[in-house]
Amino acid sequence: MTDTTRYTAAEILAILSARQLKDGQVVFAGVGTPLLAATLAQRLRCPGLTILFEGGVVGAFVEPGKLPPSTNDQRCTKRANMVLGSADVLLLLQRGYVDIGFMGGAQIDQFGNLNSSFIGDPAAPKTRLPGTGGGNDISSLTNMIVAMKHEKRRFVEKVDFITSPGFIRGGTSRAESGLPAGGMFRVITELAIFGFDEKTRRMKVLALNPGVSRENVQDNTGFDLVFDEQIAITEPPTEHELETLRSIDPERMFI
Amino acid sequence: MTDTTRYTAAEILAILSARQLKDGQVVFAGVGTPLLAATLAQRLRCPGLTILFEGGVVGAFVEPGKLPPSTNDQRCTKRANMVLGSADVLLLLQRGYVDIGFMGGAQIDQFGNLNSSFIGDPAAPKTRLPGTGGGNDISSLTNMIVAMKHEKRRFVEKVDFITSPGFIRGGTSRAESGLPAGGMFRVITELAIFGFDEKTRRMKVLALNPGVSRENVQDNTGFDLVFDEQIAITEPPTEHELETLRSIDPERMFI
Amino acid sequence: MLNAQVEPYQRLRENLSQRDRSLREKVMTLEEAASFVQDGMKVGIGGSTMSRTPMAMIWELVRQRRKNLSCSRAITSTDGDILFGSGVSDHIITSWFAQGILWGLSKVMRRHVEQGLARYEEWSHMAVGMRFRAGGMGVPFLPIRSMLGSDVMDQRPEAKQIDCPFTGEKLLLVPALNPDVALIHVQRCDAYGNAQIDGLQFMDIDLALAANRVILTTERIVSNDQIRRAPDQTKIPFFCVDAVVEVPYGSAPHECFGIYEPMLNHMEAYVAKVNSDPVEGMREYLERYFYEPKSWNEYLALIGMEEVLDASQKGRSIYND
Amino acid sequence: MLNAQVEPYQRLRENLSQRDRSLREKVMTLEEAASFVQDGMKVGIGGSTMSRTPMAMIWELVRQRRKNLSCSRAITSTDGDILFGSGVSDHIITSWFAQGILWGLSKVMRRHVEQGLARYEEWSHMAVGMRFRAGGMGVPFLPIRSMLGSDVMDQRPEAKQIDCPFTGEKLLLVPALNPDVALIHVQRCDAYGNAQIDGLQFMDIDLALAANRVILTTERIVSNDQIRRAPDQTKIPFFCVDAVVEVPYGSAPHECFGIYEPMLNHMEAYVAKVNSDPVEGMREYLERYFYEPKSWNEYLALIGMEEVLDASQKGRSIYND
Repeated sequence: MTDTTRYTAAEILAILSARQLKDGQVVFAGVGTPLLAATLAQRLRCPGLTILFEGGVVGAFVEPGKLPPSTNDQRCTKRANMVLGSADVLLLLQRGYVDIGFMGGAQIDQFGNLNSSFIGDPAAPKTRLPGTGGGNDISSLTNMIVAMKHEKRRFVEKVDFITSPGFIRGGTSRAESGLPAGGMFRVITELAIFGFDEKTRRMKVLALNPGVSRENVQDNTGFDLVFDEQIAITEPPTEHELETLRSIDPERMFI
Repeated sequence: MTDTTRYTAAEILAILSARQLKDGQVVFAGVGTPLLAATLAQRLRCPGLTILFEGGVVGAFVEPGKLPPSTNDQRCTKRANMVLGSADVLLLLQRGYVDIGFMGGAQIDQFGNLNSSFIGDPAAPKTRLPGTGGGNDISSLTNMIVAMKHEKRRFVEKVDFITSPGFIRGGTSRAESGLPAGGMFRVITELAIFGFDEKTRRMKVLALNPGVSRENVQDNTGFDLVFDEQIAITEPPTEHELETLRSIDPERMFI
Repeated sequence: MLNAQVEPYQRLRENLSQRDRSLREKVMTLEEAASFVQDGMKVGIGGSTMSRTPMAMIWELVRQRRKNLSCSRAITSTDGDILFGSGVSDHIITSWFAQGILWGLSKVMRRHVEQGLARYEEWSHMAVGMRFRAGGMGVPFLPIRSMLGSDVMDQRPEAKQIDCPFTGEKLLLVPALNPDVALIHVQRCDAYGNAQIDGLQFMDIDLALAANRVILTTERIVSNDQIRRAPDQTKIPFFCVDAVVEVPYGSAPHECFGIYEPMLNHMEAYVAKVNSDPVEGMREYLERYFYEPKSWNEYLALIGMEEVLDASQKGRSIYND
Repeated sequence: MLNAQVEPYQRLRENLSQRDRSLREKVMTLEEAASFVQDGMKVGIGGSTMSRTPMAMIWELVRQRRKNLSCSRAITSTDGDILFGSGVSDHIITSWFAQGILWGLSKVMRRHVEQGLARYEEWSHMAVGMRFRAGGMGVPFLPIRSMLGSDVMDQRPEAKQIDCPFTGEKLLLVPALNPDVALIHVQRCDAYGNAQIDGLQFMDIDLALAANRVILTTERIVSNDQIRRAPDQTKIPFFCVDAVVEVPYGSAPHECFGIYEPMLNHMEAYVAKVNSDPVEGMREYLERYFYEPKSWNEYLALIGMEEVLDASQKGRSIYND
């Protein structure tokens, strides 16, 4: 058994997400865990990682201890290569300059569709959520990594509302909807790492986090999971990863 | 008789054109006589005249003796209020921020259509002219003043090619073509000042230049002219106008 | 089926031709500038989230008790709460609406939308931008490749999905948005309204071009000579602008790039207050910070010297390198 | 009827995904950078008329005897003469084509077009801009309200007139233009290609985003630290750029804003030579100024120290206020 008391759920989420990024990539990151994970990756292994924020920032190096409270704050521009209009940075996604979109999620379904707009009927919602922001644009136009908490009510068979499209109804339905590029690539939770089947586009477990069983994951998921033929066990966060992460967010804004 | 030896054709053209502008107007000017005339108006009567150039300039004060050789040279930006992209300054016309477009012309017809593209058949032209530049955009999107030399071969019944639309085939044909805004307002030559009939949209003489007869104008025009009921006689250029004009273009680049 | 929301070109041109676009001074007070905003108008709001929000102008509109404004903004933060909570607006067009990602859901927004008191009309962030851009370009729509296949699109019959006449691909045409008035806060401009914006510009340039009137609030008014010395730094040309109001800290408690960061203690106290009771909390907040102060400076004094100075120190630090 | 000229979105994305967009140094020589331009390619040319023309890169392509390039530019000056006269290009998409308004018609352009040796494809100035902009936005077209009713439109079946689905108005949809390579000259950039442009920017930002490769020539290469100190001054981001070449006076004899004005004595001598005999005059000009010099600096020496210094003095004077 791994000692999972060394880190919090938010910490392993950030660290495993950071591991998904590669040096030299152009990554469009949301605030919170994505920003934190992208910054962590930049400090640890990927000095040439280019981070874009939807406020209008290309190639930022956010300062440890000075994390921005949103992607539209001046802190996002620290040592950036370029600052431009917010519609213009989103158009870079549409043109195809971005390798990875990296977001958090409130509710996700088996095809990787995300809901951040409505719980219940949109016409008379039980809860009106904040909405898409750039989420719809990012997930429509590039390959996605989503980092989110693993709860049964968040992992549902069908989201109440598709705010940010994954593979829509699976199969080729995404391309047929007018979205030929991009799609859901990875979902990272504190329990496991998920990919999507090439054909059916259903979510499948690629790797279990240290100390987590298949049953743990299935019990916390609102639909039947597919498990990859060879399930990997993820390496636990190293001391170096944890220390670096905590130095980036010493006030524990997001961890 | 007025002593017309005091000034050249180019000089009276610039001076009469300048008189058409009003203080506070936003004027999109081409290089050559229009730039010269707009600058002259600014110095004489219209300190609040805002001159736009298609290179991407808003509100320039071109320096006397430093006239730009094109609307895309840095001299156009002298003491400007704003420098922006060249497509963006043209979009200001489309949005409607511009009062007057002010251009030169190579060939014009009775409906104020301008040709600067082809002499002869476009498929096998006798002469390939330089083309529209922003001329088509300006004349499509705002009210036009055109300053040009008065020659029979330049004032034709029907231009070989409509580069910059005036009233197309007259009547309501301009609006029906998809151009509901703007249209030809004045044509200034060294012989006369022309407007356009409200209904037929045919060119008509509003005023004769000093020392010029109706016959002079008709003889130099390739179609039957309409004369306004009350033809005015234009005041000759004053010494002050001539001196100021010559001080703006001391090297006689355009006069 | 034609769409009544998009201004026909002739009306757009007619409205613009009636504006005085001449080079003239237009410095005035918040009170005077507010006269450009009438009940029921479409109002575009500059900045995004907690950045360069035209808060002083919103503050003035609340004090003057405007009603039924239809507001639009890239991303909406506590400014949206205030607009709904004060009754100034009952319709907000935006892409994201909460107080800030640090604080979860806005109880004020939830109450108004879930109880049907007001509408939150959701578009993707890029779609909002392209709607302003179309408006600023003088065209009725722009094509985009997002929103397709999502329920966000299904909720927006105002947009039209087409098959591209060039490639046969599916595209979404988003309609131009031309607000009656835009409220924009900038770091500096001259008395004519030539504005410079430092750092993040968001959608403010498109918004300024799209709107039929623009009220600029500015941290300071500089000379026209200073503007003319670096004309490639002008982001909004004077002829788009109808009012210039000098209001130092005009975005407080939000941020203004390079001058102050958000005043987070005030924000946190605000959020705690209104989210614990979106009716009474909001009433008390508006009373204390919006209706009671005699002036904007008195409002700043209520936020507090220490917080304003701390935010300023952090704001300037972006240039400390 | 679909239009083969517009890149299908999947091909556009596929081409872009194959480019190395990572943060890496890409400084090279003119000779090396020229390898990105292959015979028959679509080449976008930055600047406009006599301003910020990427002349050094054109000079190199002439020396390497490229063929059948399809070139596009906002407004075309003597660069167009050279491209036609050298045989490098047989097709130019632009809005205006002569040597300059001071000199009347270009005999070189006339000879090539009137004798059917090359094509001059005419669009309105704004249309050229919107074609690059559509390309840079990743959409197949943009709508405009000019060209309608004119013979310029009639000559361009590549564009499509439609009735607006929102307003019923007539509009022209101009197709996206995505050059294979763009040649752009700037005042300064870093080794990664983050570029700053002073003064007139023309259509260079849209062009850089639209093209599938960008070759930047620059008056000087500055540090990435300097770029990062004022990121809102970056006009072209590094990941659009594939080659960075430092070439002082890289637009000569044309102008580079704030650094040098056009070298008008050289221009006038050029115009007199080629317009008196567009075949033999052009042959002699190319031989002397393009083929014979061993380097770009030797070409500048032929233009002459006095003229280069005079142009520099005038160029800098824009900042003398």
